[in-house]
Amino acid sequence: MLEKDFGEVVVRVAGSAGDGVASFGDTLSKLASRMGLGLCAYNSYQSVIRGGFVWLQMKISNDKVYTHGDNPNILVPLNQSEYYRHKDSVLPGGFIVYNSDKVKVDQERSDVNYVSLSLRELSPQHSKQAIMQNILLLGAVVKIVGLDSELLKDVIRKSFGKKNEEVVNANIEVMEAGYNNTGISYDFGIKRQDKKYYVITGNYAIAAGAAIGGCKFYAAYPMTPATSILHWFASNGAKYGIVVKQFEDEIAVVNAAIGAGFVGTRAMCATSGGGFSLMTEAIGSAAMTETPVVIVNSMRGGPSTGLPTKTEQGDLFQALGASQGDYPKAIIAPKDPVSAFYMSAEALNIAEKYQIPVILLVDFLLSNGYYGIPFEEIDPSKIKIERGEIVTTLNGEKYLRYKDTPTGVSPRVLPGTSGVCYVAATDEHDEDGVLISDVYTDEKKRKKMMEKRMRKMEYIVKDFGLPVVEGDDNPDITFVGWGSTYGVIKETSNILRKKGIKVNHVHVEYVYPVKKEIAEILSKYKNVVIVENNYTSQYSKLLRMETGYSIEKKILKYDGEPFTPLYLFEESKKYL
Amino acid sequence: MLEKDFGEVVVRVAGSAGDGVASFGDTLSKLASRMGLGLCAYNSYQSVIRGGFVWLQMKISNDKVYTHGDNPNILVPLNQSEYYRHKDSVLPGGFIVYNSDKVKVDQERSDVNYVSLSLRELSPQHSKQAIMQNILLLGAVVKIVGLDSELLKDVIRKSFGKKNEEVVNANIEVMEAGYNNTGISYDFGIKRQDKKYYVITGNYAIAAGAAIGGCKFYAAYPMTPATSILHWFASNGAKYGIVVKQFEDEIAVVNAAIGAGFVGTRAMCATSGGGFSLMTEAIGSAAMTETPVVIVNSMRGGPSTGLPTKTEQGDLFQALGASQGDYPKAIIAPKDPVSAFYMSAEALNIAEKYQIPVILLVDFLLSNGYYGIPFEEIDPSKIKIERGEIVTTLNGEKYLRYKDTPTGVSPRVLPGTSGVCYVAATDEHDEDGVLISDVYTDEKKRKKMMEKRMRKMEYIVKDFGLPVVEGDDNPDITFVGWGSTYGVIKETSNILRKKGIKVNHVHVEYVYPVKKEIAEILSKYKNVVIVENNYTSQYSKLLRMETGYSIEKKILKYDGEPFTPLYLFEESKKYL
Amino acid sequence: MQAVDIKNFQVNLNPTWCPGCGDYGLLRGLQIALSKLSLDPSQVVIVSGIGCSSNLPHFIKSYGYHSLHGRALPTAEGMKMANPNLTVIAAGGDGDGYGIGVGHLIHACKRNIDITYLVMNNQIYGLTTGQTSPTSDFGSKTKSTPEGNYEYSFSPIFLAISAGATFVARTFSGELEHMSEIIVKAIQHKGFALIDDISPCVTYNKKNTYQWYKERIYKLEDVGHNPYDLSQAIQRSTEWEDKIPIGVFYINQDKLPYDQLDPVIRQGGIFSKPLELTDDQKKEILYSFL
Amino acid sequence: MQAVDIKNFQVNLNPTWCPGCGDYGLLRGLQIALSKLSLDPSQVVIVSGIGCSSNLPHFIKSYGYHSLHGRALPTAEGMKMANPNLTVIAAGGDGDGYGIGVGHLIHACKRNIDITYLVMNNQIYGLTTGQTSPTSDFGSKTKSTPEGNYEYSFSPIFLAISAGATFVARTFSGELEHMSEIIVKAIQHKGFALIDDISPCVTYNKKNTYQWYKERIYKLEDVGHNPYDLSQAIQRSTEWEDKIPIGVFYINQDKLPYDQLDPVIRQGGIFSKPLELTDDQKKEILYSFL
Ligand SMILES: Cc1ncc(C[n+]2csc(CCOP(=O)(O)OP(=O)(O)O)c2C)c(N)n1
Ligand SMILES: Cc1ncc(C[n+]2csc(CCOP(=O)(O)OP(=O)(O)O)c2C)c(N)n1
Ligand code: SF4
Ligand code: SF4
Ligand SMILES: [Mg+2]
Ligand SMILES: [Mg+2]
Repeated sequence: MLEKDFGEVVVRVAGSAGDGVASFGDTLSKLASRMGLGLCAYNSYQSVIRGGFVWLQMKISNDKVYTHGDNPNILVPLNQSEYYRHKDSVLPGGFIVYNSDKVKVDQERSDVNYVSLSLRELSPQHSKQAIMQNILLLGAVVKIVGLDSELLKDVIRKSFGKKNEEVVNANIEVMEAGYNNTGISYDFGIKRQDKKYYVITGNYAIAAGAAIGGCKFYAAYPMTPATSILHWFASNGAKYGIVVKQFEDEIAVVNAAIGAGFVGTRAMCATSGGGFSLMTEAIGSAAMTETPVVIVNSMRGGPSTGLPTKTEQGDLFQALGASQGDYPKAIIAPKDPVSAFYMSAEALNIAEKYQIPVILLVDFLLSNGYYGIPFEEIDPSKIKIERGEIVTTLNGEKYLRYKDTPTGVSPRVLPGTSGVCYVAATDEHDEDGVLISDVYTDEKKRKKMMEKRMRKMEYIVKDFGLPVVEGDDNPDITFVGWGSTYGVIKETSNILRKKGIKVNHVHVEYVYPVKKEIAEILSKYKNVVIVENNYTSQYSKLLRMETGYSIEKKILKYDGEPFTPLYLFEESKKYL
Repeated sequence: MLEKDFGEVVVRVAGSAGDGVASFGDTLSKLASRMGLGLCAYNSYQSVIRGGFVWLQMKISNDKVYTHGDNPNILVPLNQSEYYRHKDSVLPGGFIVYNSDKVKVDQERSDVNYVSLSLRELSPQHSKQAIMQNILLLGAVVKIVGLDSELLKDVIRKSFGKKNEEVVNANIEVMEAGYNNTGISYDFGIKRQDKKYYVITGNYAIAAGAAIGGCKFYAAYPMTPATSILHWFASNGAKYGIVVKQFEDEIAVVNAAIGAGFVGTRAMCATSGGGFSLMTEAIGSAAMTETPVVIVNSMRGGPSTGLPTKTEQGDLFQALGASQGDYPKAIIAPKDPVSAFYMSAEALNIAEKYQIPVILLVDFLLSNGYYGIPFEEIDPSKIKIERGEIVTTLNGEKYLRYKDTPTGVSPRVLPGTSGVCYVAATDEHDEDGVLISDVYTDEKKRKKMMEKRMRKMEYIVKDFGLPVVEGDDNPDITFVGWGSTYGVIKETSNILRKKGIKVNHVHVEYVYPVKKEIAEILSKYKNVVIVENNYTSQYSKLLRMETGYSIEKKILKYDGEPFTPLYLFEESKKYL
Repeated sequence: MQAVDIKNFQVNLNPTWCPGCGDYGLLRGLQIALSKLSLDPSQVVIVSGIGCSSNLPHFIKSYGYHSLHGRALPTAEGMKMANPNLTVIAAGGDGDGYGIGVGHLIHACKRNIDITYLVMNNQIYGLTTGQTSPTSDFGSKTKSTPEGNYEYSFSPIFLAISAGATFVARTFSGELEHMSEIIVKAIQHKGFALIDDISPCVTYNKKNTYQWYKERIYKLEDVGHNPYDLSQAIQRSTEWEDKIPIGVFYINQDKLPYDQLDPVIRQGGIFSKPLELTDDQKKEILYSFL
Repeated sequence: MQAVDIKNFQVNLNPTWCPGCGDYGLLRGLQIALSKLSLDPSQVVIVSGIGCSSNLPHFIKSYGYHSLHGRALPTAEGMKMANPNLTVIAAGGDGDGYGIGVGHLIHACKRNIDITYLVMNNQIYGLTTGQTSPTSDFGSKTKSTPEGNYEYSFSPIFLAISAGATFVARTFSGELEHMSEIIVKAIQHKGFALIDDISPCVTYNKKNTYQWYKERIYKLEDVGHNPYDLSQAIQRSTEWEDKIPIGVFYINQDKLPYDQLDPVIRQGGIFSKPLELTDDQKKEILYSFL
């Protein structure tokens, strides 16, 4: 018996970089979503271009899926070493599907089914193209799970396009060889559903949300795991009138984005921790000149170059401590691709409304994971562009760029507006923009300007939403998470519930400034456990520092890989 | 009657940049210290080279002095506008000493004494050299206070050196004209003392401490308020075999220091917040490659370019959040120049012993203030160079650069040592230095290496000293401070004591990792007030986040100028 | 040229520079040039870094952005890309532009973006009270090199040409008419223009004084220099100690500026377009994820 | 030259580069050069940045420091200044050295510090899966410029010469003997040496392939090039699309390296000296504050 829920299946494909692990996943995800199935995939790859140990795991289900699951029902090892590395992970009753030209099976397990296919035998004319084994084995998987092979042909046709008829035919041929020569199948309960899904990564959701949210300037310097945002904009920007530019480094990136923001454009840029380090000086400067800018930081395993292709939530304090001095900023961390879509646009709104830098904090897992998102959950009409106060005509009154107002926000006049001129400076300045650092630092003026800027924080925090609170009343355990751990906490909660445990889940997306209500909410529960993908439990530190509320129970992971439901389930036992 | 303690006097000289305010202070400080008097001076200058409103204030006393005091007994306005700006600050019974060629006295106060001298009349041959008014007025001040004019001649001779006999004579002449034509004096109770003082700024103390502490590589890019450390090393380095280099930017600076540290030199660099931002990426990298490096951050008014020549303690969170990910580091903040001297050397020891980046956090006030330090408080023999474990010969066993040890510290072999070769990488690596990020990120190895590095923190915190605790039993009020506020809290405490209030003072110098004992110490007191020169009370946040201990009562200042005793006294009333 | 009144570019604030500072010259030369060009101050943005020289935007009427040390160029590039209708001028010191910011300079030259960059070169770090800069002469005694500078200086002119700048000139703060003419040409030039302005620091650079420069300076136009000839330009660019040429070293009109190559910027930039996409565009984006 | 066994520089770890990657060539060429020079591996430090090419130190026996993206040079400079007895070699990619790190390159050239810098130039960002680099040709289609690169590429050779480098050469990963001879000369050269190695990326650069290069490459020594002549060097440095010269472009022996000018480094550096000052020195320091 498979230890899995009926109606879902977990497939793992493992190989080396260059073996086509990602495209195997890509094709499978397209097939699944076109069958109306939910899915979630995680690609555990390495920081080399060829070689290295790579595996991709996808959970496919009749319903929406939140994580890539734990141990697989089906393993597809693309070479010998990956066979050894992963064979023990397969659940009892599961399948190991392999190309016998490349993988020799030994140390056989008696509790799994071996499905052996030979590319050389089944499709001699294509056996020279190593990559063809993937489609062969995919055909077998489709057969085992009972997915729709006709639809798969369609997907293949779409992928390779009309121009490559020969390639399309070859792929279909080999796929069918795999499909037809697999004599075994299993009823996972997977059935075509009448649902529509987008298949999207967190990064694409950010890009799409920003584009729809009015981003018109995107600057970047490539850095994993943020790079695919650049790729999206580079391929799509021109269509939507978005200037897209790769600069010489992250310092140029963020300063250019600030320049673009200063002249009145909605500007965004993205990087990971190392590049973010280089951006910090300018982030503080945007707060000082009160220029809107959005910086996406997609976190990876740290410190330093660290684990470039692994996940971690270790950069919260970096975001918090970015640049010298006290200044207003916002840090938000979407919990999944749907949130990423909306919050990316919201970040642009917050930035313009409050004229501050906004940091959108995501991580490798969310950025590069593939998620099936039900159609109705992404509604572009919900995105409203809010620019804050922009003055275009002045009725003779003297314009003060940094007017001291009750909210701390001073209406903007954009450069190019005639009849007005001002200078925005990173030095301390008075309401009119004139420096107070050079001739005489009037202490009262300085105090006023500092308070004006910091006052924004009171209003931002009011705009912020409360955390997501889900689950049972009178919970035996309360999980607290932030960012990408939402899915795994949700699935783990369900596992626990099946064991009769009452669980609730408080998930924070609006990270900084901290809403004091979070502490109030948590203090109602008796057994609060924080779940973080880092070593020092950065969020619980932030919460304690801002509210005094302590979370003493912690489940932390910092080995590069994301949490999985069973892992979290096991870890949570110590608090039950 | 002067509201000052007997045995001390406060002199303020005010002018524009270029008027020679600093050299007036310099000469006076030399005279005072040679008379065995204590002193402390603060130079409130602006971020322009000429013009701007500059004032320097010095407190001189029969005893050691901790701050530059509040309102002056004697004001020396060097021009008309500064006369107006400062005249009301003079204490009743005090003196305004001016050159009547440049300053016209009106809006006269009846409670102060006006001492008018004319350079043109008294020394017509030097009246073209505007700068000569300073020595004239200094002569007058010396007369009023009853300082030793013969000694002052000596100081003048030393300052200008033998080569400039003409200049020396001119200065002595004019000084005597001022001295002899001042018909008034006052018994401040200042008397020659049988004490020896160094006159030193915080920055010079850092430089001297580092040089004596074995620093052999100093790199920098100029940035106020850290620049004078570079100037000290540039003038003195070669004598002591120290390589001193100004690089093209702060990124080069810190990476070069790391490179120097890697090959086995003790390396230091210094900057302020903006430059520190640029250094953060490399700071994390030093932790990852386990390379010792010391970074001095002298804080100034922020955010961004902010107030380049003003003081603030606003960069604590920047230091804390420097670079991505979790990694070991130490942050220490000397309380005065004596501490700066020892802690600068200690920073080099910590860095080498634990193979980590160490951040020495000071601020404008401490960096550039002049302090008279009693001779016996600075004892170079107390500085011991501790390098941690360095292996020079291997007995055939395989050397593991990143050996997992109980303390997390792995003995170093320095490049150039024959028979060994290894690679230090900013990517995650195993004990032997081989990357684990590229081919296969073994989760167990990663976890082990992360824990190895972070384990150092447990030992560092044990090495750290407890905070300074001074004052009365059963205090009515307990002040908590860190860094440069030590002096002002000490003086304020004495003012309060004179009013019959029991005060104690807990001062933190070892900032991070946080010693939990600090919370225990504080929780014994009933009325705890934190004093910080920043907006958000960064230290109390850090303390709460690390220990859960909350300080609710705060006295914060963020207007660019440092606390003064009376200011702090007034502010503390709300908690009494 | 039909000039507007120079008053259009004057503000009610005295520069904070030392009396005699060369930066007064550049300020004046720039004001003359902008008035010669009859520009509307509200269509001009001047972006600077940090340094004495970088305080310039405060002393001239136009929009201004006083950015970070070394970061004037990328900030200016973002502005130009977002709103190419603006006349974008970057300004700063030699430390700012050739020291910490030289990477951006190289790439701005390479990118050939239509910005005029004015470097007030005083061969010293002024605002930080006198340390070595990348253009400090070999052997110069400064606060950071009290025994003399052990680095050879480079020629920013040579460097900019090698990186691909299409208009490279030198001016002198003691020659305003000459300077303003060159600034006019630089602003009119379509592409990246570097002007290395010799702007003496009277307070901290006691070697390279007005006098020192005056003894050495000559005009390229007086010696029949052809700015369209790369090898002539390079040869002149390395002249220093004995003779110092001012004028236009190099012009290259073969390369299009970045802002005319990029398909979005070319269309007048994004500034004038509505931020919101059409419903069809939104759908297209989402459907690409099906 | 009396060469030691190349095995001295080999390690028990297979490079992680794609089969056919040009970086194998440079690795081999460097190993040959080091063995020709009979160096002791423990007296060599190789410092790299981040990129496919920057993984090199792991595949060669010597001390190594795999630093940050773009920061190989300043790290290497700190090492050389602290211990000038070491042979310090910096290595990395075109993105690393000419993109994010170009400011350091310019200043290292200017400083003329005795380091050999090997840039594996594949005209692409390899490790991040194929974006435009500063040497990507105009019009190149990459992941960040799917419609073609709108920037003109620059010549790193030209740039380094203009910044003051005293040894500037180009090698090709397909010509190992030629390469290793040039690396030998570069290491022997006293001063900063840049070697721009053409090192094809077989995975992401589909334009500039081995074939493409082979059709264009010629050797400077075959055409009688005089590397001591600046103007010849510059002229050759700008050749590309049609003909690509390899060999030594430029040598300047008139400038002393930084490490021989600085009074402390010149004396064999600080490395060999005791850290502790004498009691007299300590007193002298403190008495200066009296
Ligand atoms: C990141 C950073 N590092 C250092 C400084 C300090 N700083 C301010 S101006 C300046 C150099 C000024 O020299 P230059 O650019 O030549 O301008 P000048 O004052 O000579 O006109 C420096 C180093 C800074 N503001 N920011
Ligand atoms: C500060 C920073 N920004 C970005 C990156 C991501 N990154 C890693 S390698 C690389 C570029 C590699 O290109 P190149 O230097 O040409 O080396 P190649 O891989 O082509 O050999 C980039 C951008 C990084 N590691 N650090
Ligand atoms: S210090 Fe030099 S550059 Fe700065 S304002 Fe004065 S003269 Fe000008
Ligand atoms: S991606 Fe290119 S540069 Fe990187 S290893 Fe492969 S061939 Fe070499
Ligand atoms: Mg300068
Ligand atoms: Mg490359």
